[in-house]
Amino acid sequence: MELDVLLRVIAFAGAVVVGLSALMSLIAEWPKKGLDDHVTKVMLGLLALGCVIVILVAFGIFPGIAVPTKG
Amino acid sequence: MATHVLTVDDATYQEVRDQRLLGFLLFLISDVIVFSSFIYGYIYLRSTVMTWPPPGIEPAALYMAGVNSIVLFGSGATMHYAMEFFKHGDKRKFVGYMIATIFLGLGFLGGQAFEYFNLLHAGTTWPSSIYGASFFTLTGLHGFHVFIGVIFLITVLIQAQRGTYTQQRYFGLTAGALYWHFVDVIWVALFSLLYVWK
Amino acid sequence: MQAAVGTAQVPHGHIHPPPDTFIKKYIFSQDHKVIAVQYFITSGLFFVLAGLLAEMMRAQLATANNTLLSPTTYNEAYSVHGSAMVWLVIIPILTGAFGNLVMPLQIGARDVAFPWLNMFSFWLFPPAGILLFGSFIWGAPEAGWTEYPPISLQQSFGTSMWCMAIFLIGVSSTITGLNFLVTIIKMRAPGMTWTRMPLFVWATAVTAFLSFIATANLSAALLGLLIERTFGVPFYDPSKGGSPVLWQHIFWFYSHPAVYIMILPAFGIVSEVLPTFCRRPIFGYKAIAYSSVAIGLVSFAVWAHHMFTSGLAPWVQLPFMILTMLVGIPTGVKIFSWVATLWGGNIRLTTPIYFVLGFLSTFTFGGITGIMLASVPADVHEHATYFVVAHLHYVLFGGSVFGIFAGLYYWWPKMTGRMLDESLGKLHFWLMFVSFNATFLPMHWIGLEGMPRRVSTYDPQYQDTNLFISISAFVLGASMLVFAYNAIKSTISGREAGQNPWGARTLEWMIPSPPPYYNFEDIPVVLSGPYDYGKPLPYREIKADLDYMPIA
Amino acid sequence: MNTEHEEHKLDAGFWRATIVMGVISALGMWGVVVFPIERFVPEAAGIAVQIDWLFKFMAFFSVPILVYVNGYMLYFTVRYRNRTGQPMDRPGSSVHDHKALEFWWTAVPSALMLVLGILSYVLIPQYYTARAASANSVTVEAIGHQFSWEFRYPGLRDPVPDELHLPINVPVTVDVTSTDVIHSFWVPAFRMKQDMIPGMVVPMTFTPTEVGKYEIVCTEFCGVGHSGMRDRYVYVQTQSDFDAWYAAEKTKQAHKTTEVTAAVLASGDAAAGGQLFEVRCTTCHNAAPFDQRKVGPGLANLFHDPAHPKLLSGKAPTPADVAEILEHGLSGPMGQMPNAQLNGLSAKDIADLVAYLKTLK
Repeated sequence: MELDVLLRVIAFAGAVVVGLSALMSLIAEWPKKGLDDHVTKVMLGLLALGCVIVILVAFGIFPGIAVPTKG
Repeated sequence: MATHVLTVDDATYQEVRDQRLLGFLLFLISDVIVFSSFIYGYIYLRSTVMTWPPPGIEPAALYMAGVNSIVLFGSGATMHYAMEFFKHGDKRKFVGYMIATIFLGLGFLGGQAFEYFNLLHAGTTWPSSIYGASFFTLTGLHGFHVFIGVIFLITVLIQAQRGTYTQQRYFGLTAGALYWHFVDVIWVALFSLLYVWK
Repeated sequence: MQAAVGTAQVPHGHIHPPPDTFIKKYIFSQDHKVIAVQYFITSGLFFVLAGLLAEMMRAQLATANNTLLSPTTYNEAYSVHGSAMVWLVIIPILTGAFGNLVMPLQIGARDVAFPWLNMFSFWLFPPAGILLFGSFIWGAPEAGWTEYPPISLQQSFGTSMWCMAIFLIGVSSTITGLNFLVTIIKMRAPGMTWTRMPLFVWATAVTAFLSFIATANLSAALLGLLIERTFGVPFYDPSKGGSPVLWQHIFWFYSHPAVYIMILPAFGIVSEVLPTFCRRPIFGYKAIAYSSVAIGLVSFAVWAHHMFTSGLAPWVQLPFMILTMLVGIPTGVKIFSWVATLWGGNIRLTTPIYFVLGFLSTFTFGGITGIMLASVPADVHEHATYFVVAHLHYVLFGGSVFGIFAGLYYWWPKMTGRMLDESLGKLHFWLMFVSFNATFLPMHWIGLEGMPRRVSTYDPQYQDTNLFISISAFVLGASMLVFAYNAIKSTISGREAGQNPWGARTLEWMIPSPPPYYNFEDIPVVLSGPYDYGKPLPYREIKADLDYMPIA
Repeated sequence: MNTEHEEHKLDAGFWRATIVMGVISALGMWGVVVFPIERFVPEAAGIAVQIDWLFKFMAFFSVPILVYVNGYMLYFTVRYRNRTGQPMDRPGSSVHDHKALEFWWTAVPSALMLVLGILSYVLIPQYYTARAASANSVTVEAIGHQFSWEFRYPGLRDPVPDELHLPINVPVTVDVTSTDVIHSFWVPAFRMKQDMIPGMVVPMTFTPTEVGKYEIVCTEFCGVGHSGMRDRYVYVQTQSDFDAWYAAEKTKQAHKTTEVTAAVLASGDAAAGGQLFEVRCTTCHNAAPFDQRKVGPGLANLFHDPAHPKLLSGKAPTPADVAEILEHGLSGPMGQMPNAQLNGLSAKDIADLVAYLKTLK
């Protein structure tokens, strides 16, 4: 169980870092006009969303199919 | 005159690059379709039973996967930075972030291998049940894409070191980046559907 | 202007000089025209094989309790016949062959966007055929071209080969679709706006979209079936908790759009042939173009009308029924517009237009029986009977194959530089048209009377009708020999076609036949739509810029 | 190049052709109305009449479409063909649009489709969702096998192979399912068809209206014997004939004696049953909810689970029902349950097992 607590902390910390950097890159990317830039924006947005989901999981707001981690 | 030729060539390059970019995006879309039909299958099968996972089936560990997801998402971020640094001509940082991306990708694969090991150890195999079927098929398909992506990035990195790409002409790099982002984003969906959805 | 126009159209793919070696030129060619011919030849071969299978089936069905073929052989015959006709004949000919031959010429491009991919996707196609027909060695699939589990899980290794074969085809047509889409979006000649495109290009564009979206999905379904057959992973097997209906959903989500992949290019061909031989603008250009798009979009939301007896809840059946009927409307609009195009024309009764008229007549009938099948309660009676067999042959043979022949007689001179024999062509048409209807019209009735499909023996009360059908089917098969003879005759001693034998106005007729390697010496500028007969040609020639620099 | 257009009007010839086609389609439509389908395929159920009516409705409106499309096609082709001696490249009419015309030939078919859609939809629930509810109504389970049918009647312990007996003018619900692959249960005379999908039970409701013998046909490919799955019949009988047949079946099956009497059953020991279950039953059954099948269904909560399909009687299973199945075996939609000899179960064992099953929640 302690292992799971540790994992949740790591997940949360990582998610904050990655999520913020994704958001900042998104803001930096915003004015660009190329087709690939537009796609990149979408991708970064979804990346940030992914991080939000992980944070919610780490806080147990999304309980998920939580089974104790082995190994 | 020379300048004229040059502009024509840049236009030529632009023309071809646009075609390839569009082609590549269409390819990604068709890949999304492949994933979505497997996801549809997963949701369909899941809707036919009352309890998920079926009793006696050991599901994958959530928090482990959460950490692993962050590893992959992180690689997405580093990939983006690598791109940015390349565009601004900072070769050294570019290489650094590329390598970081590649290792994070490998890390994710390692995490998945560990997870598979645990599951198989617990008796949750591919043919064991509809849970095993959907879980291993979807994550396996994605893992395969990550693996391809890693190879893709390594190739692109070598190419870059060989100086194939100039600051104006780096379609291979763009493709690599887009593919990697695509792999990330697919995982957002898979993580939510396979682990978080209760 | 110069630079802008000159660089707007890059001869990408023909940047390299014409191939020198025989291999490069005729085997692993990247030239869309050569690839088209390769498709014609390969699919033609498979057409003959699949046709022979059909004749075998009709021989077996000539009498009620015939023992000519064992039930197993018969089941293998119709399964491979169906799969081959759909995936190895109609789809490759209409997209791979006609698409490659005509579309780049009609948009004034020097080749498709990705010539190498084009070659690659062709070379996925012969192995697929070999796998499919080779499966007879291990026992071919027996459960029809739909291969519903669980029965398809019980069958021998041949079914796995079927999966691989169709998977290859799937990849191939996904690539082709992607390639064509990029070509049409990015490589149209300057001035060729969307509403100035020939209608065949419109049809090809929609088809390409369908094939690269839907086919990816088919690949997934097949992968699932293959995995389940090989590793026993439960997706479709109810005894392991899987769901057979899941396969039906995923399969038909591809296979219904596939039906339009098989008919839209034929629509395109009809829309090209009619104005040429009526010497007048096609009636309702926009209606025809946009109805193709409408059909393409709706086709993704109608798949479950193949599953009205699979136990779907009525509230699920309703939308699928309504949308299916909706497809009839854009299709009807097309048919009416084509008939209206005949009005007030100066109609030259050549072979291509014979086949187009045949197409209109038979396809209208097939469309109407289609609506009858769309109505759920009626379908509950008609589903999986000979009524369905009749309907699908009216749209796929009476529609697609008649369209294919119209296109062949129309573009043969462009492809080979020689004319086909007109009187032989008309003989071919009459033989084919009469025997076609004699073969498939009676099937509607025996279906309604109670004869199920996919049976090798049947109730003796249908004996006489079936004998009549079989005889007509043999005549139908024989009618193809006329075309074969005509084709050979033309290649040996056909009259020189010249640049524009029909006096058509689309771009492919503005260049020599067969077209030179670079297609267009100069990339033309398009000033208006292609069908305004009686007005001067809407093209202005300008020099293209061939400068090139290697691309990262 | 010759450029002067030849413009055309809708002249007398056109209208003459139109009227001729009108007459032809009127004849055709009349033919559709009077065509006696039932003379070729009997209409032996209420729903059949309605479905035939719907079919005729569609055929009725198809006739004019076919006649006018083909008719105009031929008329225009002959009328405007390039006659010998006329210049080949003389352009025809330059008309390329006609908004009103296009509107109408889009609107009218759409309206037709809408009507057809509604007419079709109102029919579906009558045969599909509605179960036969009236007092004397009959419920039958139709089970497909490679390559035979099997019909289970309430109160009959053993299935009736390849013969479906139905009383006339009584609403019938047939629950179709399969034990191996997909079959399709089709009675052309009833215009009723339903795929038999393993692991799925789908109801089909209709009312036979004509005494007679009607063929049952399998219309979904089910293997090498598929073509042979015909020549099996539905027998629609008068109520008295049906009752007679039913009674005869019951006596035919009655020779089986029941050892598990109520007394024995009452003496069951749940603990002993639990051990026995582990040994004898768990190869095929989970002690889990119904849908958690191994070979047979999960057996937890057997007596209270609404999701559990009703057994022989169409009523919730009683301990006696279950004991009977354990003793004499069962072949039902879920597969074959061996009888007591094959399982080597004594009457006591059965009583214990039932007692144990009762404890499962």
